[in-house]
Amino acid sequence: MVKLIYFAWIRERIGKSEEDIELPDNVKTVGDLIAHLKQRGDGYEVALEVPEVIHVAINQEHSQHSDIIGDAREIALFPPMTGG
Amino acid sequence: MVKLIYFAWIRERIGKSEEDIELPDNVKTVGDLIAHLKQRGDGYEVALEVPEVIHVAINQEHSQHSDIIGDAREIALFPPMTGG
Amino acid sequence: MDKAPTIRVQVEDFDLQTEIDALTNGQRDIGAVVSFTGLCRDDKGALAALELEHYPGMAEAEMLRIAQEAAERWPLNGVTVIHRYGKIEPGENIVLVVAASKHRQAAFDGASFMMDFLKSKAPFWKREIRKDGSESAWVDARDTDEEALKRWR
Amino acid sequence: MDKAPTIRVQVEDFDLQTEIDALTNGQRDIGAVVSFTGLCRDDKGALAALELEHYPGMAEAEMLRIAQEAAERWPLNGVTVIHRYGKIEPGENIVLVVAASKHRQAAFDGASFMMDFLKSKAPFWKREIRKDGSESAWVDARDTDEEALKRWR
Repeated sequence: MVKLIYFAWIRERIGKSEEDIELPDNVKTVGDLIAHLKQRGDGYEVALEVPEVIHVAINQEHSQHSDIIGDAREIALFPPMTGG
Repeated sequence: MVKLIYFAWIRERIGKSEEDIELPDNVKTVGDLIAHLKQRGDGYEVALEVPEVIHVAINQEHSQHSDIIGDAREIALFPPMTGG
Repeated sequence: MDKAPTIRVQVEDFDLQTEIDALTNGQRDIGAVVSFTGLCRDDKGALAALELEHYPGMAEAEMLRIAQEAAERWPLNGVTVIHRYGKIEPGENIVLVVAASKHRQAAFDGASFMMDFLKSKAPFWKREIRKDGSESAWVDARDTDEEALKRWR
Repeated sequence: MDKAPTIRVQVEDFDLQTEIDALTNGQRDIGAVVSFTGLCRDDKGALAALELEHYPGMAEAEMLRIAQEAAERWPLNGVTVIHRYGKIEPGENIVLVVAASKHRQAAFDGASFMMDFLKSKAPFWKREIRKDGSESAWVDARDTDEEALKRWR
């Protein structure tokens, strides 16, 4: 089980701020995870439509789409940051 | 008559903070003025020993040694600045 | 860096002189302190407020990583990074970065570096709440912010 | 620049937040404020105080010229330049420069430019008063300060 957390318009489009899911064996990388989530329904499809703008943090550290998820406890998906 | 003002170690070596002097006709430029002052006594000689480090302001604006003095009312001589 | 970075994510406003005093207090070898304050701006007169969302935990962790990276690159005596969240009105403070050093160039570079990275790497998102009650919109990231990172490579 | 520069030469200390509030107050289009504070530093533990001498009249005039030059080079909403004189002890403030702008780069550049020029062009001179009572010495100008001006040409 891994905890997924969503922020900003990704959270709004998916319609929830977090959830626990079981990752299928074929989901190895961050990119695999995004592709997998897009199949979970319309909200996910719209939220993750353009994978290039989806930022992902594994255990609260920025990750690349090519990174291996491994035994992550917490994965967050969010749009480009606009703080500061 | 022009008012001369001295600062920092130039003031200390000359031994006064300001004075009014009459400029001879042959003193045209800032460089001429420095050469002229060096003849006024030991304090001046020591204060102005190295003309390259003497900064001069005419009417409270930075000047070059080649600048013409003209009808300046106030000329200040000081070492390199160390504010900020 | 002698002093651990001060990192805070908070709703409350901050007072710059208080933060700088806390940073420099007791140190006699600090000659230069550079601060950056980011404020809520309203160019067109249409903005009621910004609503700032953040990722608790990661926000602080990322701010600390950025502060430590700055302290590795420049000889800094101390740094402070504070980011507010919640509703912030035009003219109010959003973010504060302070860098203290012996000399001015390290303080300027350290503060500028931290701001560039905060903009693109700290997990905060801004939404505009408009005066006319129209639907609020998420603020788009600016390409120039990504560009700004390149000069630090 | 909408607002006239604030230029002050004074014995008293200053409060950074008060100065920034005065600068930004009432303006809703300022997004970035960069401040530089220069402090009296004592690396070797031998300094009792600095004594700062200045050229009254020209100091203010030169600080204003530098502020105006910065406002011509960058889109600044306002600037503040304050320089203290008299006796200043280690850890105390000497100089403050603040630049406000819409975006951060102009504020950083404007503040950095003003500091570089203040260092080499504002008529102030520092003398060190030592703890052991030995004869006080005028502080030498640093070549690096002259060098720093070159990057703004």
